[in-house]
Amino acid sequence: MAENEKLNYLTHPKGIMSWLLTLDHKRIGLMYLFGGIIFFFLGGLLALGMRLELAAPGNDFMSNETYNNVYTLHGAIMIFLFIIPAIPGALGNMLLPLMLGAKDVAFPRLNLASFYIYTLGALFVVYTIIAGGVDTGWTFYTPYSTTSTSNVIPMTMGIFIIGFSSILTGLNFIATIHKMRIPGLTWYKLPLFVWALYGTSLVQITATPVIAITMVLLILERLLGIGIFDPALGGDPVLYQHFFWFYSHPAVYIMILPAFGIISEIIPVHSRKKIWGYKFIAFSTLSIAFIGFLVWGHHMFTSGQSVFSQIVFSFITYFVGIPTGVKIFSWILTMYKGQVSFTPPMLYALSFLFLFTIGGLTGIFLGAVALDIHLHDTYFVVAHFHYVMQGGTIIAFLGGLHHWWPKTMGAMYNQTVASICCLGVFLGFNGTFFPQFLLGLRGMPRRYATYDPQYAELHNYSSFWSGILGLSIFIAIMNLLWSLRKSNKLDPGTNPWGAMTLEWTHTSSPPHPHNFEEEPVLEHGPYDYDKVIVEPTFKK
Amino acid sequence: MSHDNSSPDFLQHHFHDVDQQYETAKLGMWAFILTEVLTFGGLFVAYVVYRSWYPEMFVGANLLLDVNKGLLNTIVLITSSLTMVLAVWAIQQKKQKLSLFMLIATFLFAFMFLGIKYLEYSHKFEVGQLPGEYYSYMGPEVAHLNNPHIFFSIYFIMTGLHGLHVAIGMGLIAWLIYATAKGNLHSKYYTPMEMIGIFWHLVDLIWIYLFPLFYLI
Amino acid sequence: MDRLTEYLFPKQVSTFAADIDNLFYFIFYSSIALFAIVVFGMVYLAIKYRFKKGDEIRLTSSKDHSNILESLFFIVPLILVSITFVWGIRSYLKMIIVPDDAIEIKVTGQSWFWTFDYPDGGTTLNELVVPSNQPIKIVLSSKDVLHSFFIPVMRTKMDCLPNRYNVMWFDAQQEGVYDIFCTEYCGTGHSQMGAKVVVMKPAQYEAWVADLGSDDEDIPLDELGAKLYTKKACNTCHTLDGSALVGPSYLQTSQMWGQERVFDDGTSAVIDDNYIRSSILEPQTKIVAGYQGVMPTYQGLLNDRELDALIAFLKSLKEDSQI
Amino acid sequence: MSEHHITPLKTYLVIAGALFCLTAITVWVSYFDFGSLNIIIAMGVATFKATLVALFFMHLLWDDKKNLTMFIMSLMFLGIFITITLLDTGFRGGVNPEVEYPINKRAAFYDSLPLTDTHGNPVDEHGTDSHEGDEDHH
Repeated sequence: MAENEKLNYLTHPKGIMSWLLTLDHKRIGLMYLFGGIIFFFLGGLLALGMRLELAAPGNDFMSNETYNNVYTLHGAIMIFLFIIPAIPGALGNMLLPLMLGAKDVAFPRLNLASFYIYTLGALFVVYTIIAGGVDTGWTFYTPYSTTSTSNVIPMTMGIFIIGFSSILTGLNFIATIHKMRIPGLTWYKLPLFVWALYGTSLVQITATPVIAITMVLLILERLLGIGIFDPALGGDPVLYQHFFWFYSHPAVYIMILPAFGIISEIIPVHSRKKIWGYKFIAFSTLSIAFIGFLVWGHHMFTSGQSVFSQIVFSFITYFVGIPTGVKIFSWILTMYKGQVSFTPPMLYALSFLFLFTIGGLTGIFLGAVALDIHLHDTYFVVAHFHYVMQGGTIIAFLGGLHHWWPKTMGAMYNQTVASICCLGVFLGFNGTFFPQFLLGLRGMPRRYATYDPQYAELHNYSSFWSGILGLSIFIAIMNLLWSLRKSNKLDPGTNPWGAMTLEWTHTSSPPHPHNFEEEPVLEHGPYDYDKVIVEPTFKK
Repeated sequence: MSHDNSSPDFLQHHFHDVDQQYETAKLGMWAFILTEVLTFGGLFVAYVVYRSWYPEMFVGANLLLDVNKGLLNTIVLITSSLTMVLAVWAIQQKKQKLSLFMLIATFLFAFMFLGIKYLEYSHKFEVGQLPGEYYSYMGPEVAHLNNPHIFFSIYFIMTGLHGLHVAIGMGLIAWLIYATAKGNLHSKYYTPMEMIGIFWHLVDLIWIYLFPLFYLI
Repeated sequence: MDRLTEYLFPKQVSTFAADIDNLFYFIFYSSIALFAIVVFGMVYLAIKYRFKKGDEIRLTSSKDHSNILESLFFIVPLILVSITFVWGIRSYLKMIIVPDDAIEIKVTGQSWFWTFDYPDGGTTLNELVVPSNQPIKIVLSSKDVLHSFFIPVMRTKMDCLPNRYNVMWFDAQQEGVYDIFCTEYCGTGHSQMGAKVVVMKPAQYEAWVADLGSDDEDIPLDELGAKLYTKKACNTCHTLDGSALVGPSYLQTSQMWGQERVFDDGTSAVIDDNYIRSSILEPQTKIVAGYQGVMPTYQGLLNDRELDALIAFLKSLKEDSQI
Repeated sequence: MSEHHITPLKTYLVIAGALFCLTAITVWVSYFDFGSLNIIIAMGVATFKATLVALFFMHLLWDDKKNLTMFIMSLMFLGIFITITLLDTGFRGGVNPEVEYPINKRAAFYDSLPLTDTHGNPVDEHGTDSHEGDEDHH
């Protein structure tokens, strides 16, 4: 293809105001991406600070107070400002209407409002940092959070506000998926990423209001001493944990379901093969989203909740595992008799399968009540949820970013550098977090600024590899940005991977400001690699 | 309505037709109602749990609330729901003026609701039936009960959040009055009125539960 | 297995530790099998069906389901997790149903030390002494925020809630000194909130209990103070080498003896016996500038002689003193 | 496509009338004590009223069933939240009875609260006039 002189959303219309007041879902998606990446780096730096402190047993790098602030902010920023908004907010916004053949999401103004609400919440978090941080842990367990002298109120206000952003995105996507599809695009012809976003959105609108009201109650507990969560006033701290985890467990699915969606897109495209078990993957998304609401108590196995609930929660927990397991097998079998290319997105997808499987399997250990009592609040849990959140969601996010980067930006990155970074992320990640499973088994508690010398060797090892992990992610993202330089711009063409969904087949890269020059007509399903040949427009 | 092929000015560019726009707005509204129900839901859980822990205290403390004011407010709110639904009905029938009248009536009823609430609250403030640590009322009805401040915490938070919704609803209805008076809303396009109507009925619906939970049982 | 257990886990001291480790191994080996299938399948399929240089892009297979494989993926994990669930619950019930002949010890968590109250009236701080081969019932509570009482060698832990009791138990099979950790985040001193559990032979324990509280009478004051400094967990927050931890170092206070100390409300006072005494008993009234007022009161935890001993110990500190 | 459903005026008036009647019934019933049935009756009436509001005033009866599904879903999740939380809070003492209740059933700040009369004014119970104070509210 020659110089791309077509109208595209990046350059039309021009001017800073046209970005700040844009109603275009693609620009809003990019702004989310920008915000998310900033907080990703901030959270990452905090993580490296923690690893530096933990490289040796004593207080060598920071004091206890500093460490407590750092780990709280690392958790809160990564979860509320990066992982939860990143995939739905950035990739979801960018791609959902394109995949549906729509001109925009259902409520473009609400979409922009949602971004600014996110920004406002982020400002509260930034204020918290400037004002001296907060030291309660991202879980804000009472009564510590009601008595701590740090900035609990601005932080919880920030989370309360970001919650609304999440709700608005969710309801926007639900209305969009129901009502904005082009004629002929029936539910079973939707790309699986759309199904994943649908499940995510349902969880967002159902669970997020509960964290909002929980944060309100926590703030009121601090201001008025309402006595609902504070035991000194007749309240019950375990009830707080129920409220908190009723949101925060489903929130795990807000984080991981979109990642499943991305993997379900990447693997068939780069294997040039029809996806294995389409309906199963689609419905398991919804069933995981639903069962996710019934299992929050497995975060509370040592809290002193009733024995009855321990048993019920442990029982239901296993029902999340089974559909997830079948999903993993489906992704692997998708490669069967395909044509697998080891492109950077595919490498990320394969890393995802490896890491997420470990994350999922270690969840089985934690679901068994008797064993969880030993492992609860140790590094085993830390390693487990990093394998799920980072090994799962962030790896999938990076894979998705590499997969849709040419579509979004109209530029192809250096694939060799990207592949090497993927390897670096994979090795660095395992080096950092695998030792933490061993630490946990040996009884090393989490949230410790200093620790017993018997754990020093493994901690030291973990800290070393965290540097490599951080560096690899940094270079991977720099590599993407480097591709935007005019002098070395590689034109990927409209459809560099030879994909079949509407965002690849019916619009240019980067897309037209109104998405499609004319309304697309559906010619084939999203994964019909057995029926139609689509030539990739980019060859190495 | 879709026989109107030239696209009307209230149709946004990304929709095919008026019906799609209307249905989409409605689905979005119901998704929002779902989040509202769960927001109040958290508080209902707190109510149920504490009621199960302190059954006598709840029965004792609700006697301190003024049933008459609660009943009056229930009647006011149901009436306002009726006037709201009639406002939508009237605009469907092209009765612009009647619709406007009904909206104003709804607004006034909402105002009346908050007025009665104010009287109720100010009495509670006077006698020290306040939420949480600020609670100081130790009258003979409750002096022997454990932790009545929790009842009042939940009472003030739930009715307070409900009152906030009434106030937001009043703002929205005020805007509807303006838009209807200007003629922006008419029998072909009254989506905002219907959506705000749904919101208003939700406010009514929640009160239908709050009234017996706090005043009667 | 034994060497692996030694590598992976702390010692198995309680009666139920081996059972829990075996549950771990059951899940561990099942997981390794499943993981091996996933990784092998993934690598094999990816390499076998890779797109080679010179290959033509072609239509690929339309195979997208296999009833046998899918039911296998469903049934095998279902069987494994069912076993895990039942095993997990059976072992769990053993961990919470306390034997009738258990000795009851009250454990109270407080920022940031543990208090142990024995059935016959004695109290220790940060050192739990129990007889071996005897069920011990632990009744947990907290004075301020949440703590969690974790003994890795016993494979058990439980949260301490303020204003509520929680119960756990164990039966130690091997004498020795083992770690106790706080595993519920509780603020600045969380990582220092450790303690030891000392498991003794029953006869030794009897002697120890009889001795409890009576052994401090005839030691010189400053030596008793030095003992109390660790025993009463002062060392969690106050160092002896001049460096600041949660609270000011004893050495610094000792060096400033007789001088003015400035508090965070702008007032100041001379450091003397009375000041130290009131700082221990009413720590919240005067907070040294630059520190947070987080110290709990020791009212009731120290008698007069013990207070004098701590003061004498503090006064005796020199630059080079070591404990 | 179809015209929007227009409900006859009469329906609205009948529903409003029913709502007023049900309110009256629930208040009247509250003056009798049926023991534990009190809650069930009150909640039953409230649910019936809420159903009328949702189906008629909020038009769910005539709407796209997706909207009704959305509404029912919200109630279902609320039900899950309440039920599962009660599984804990209602059964704490199941195995070890000492964990069932808080150690102090009454918050500490009540110890310093003086008794008051029905207007919230403190009644001095220790002074010489304590008897008068007692008589005041008997």
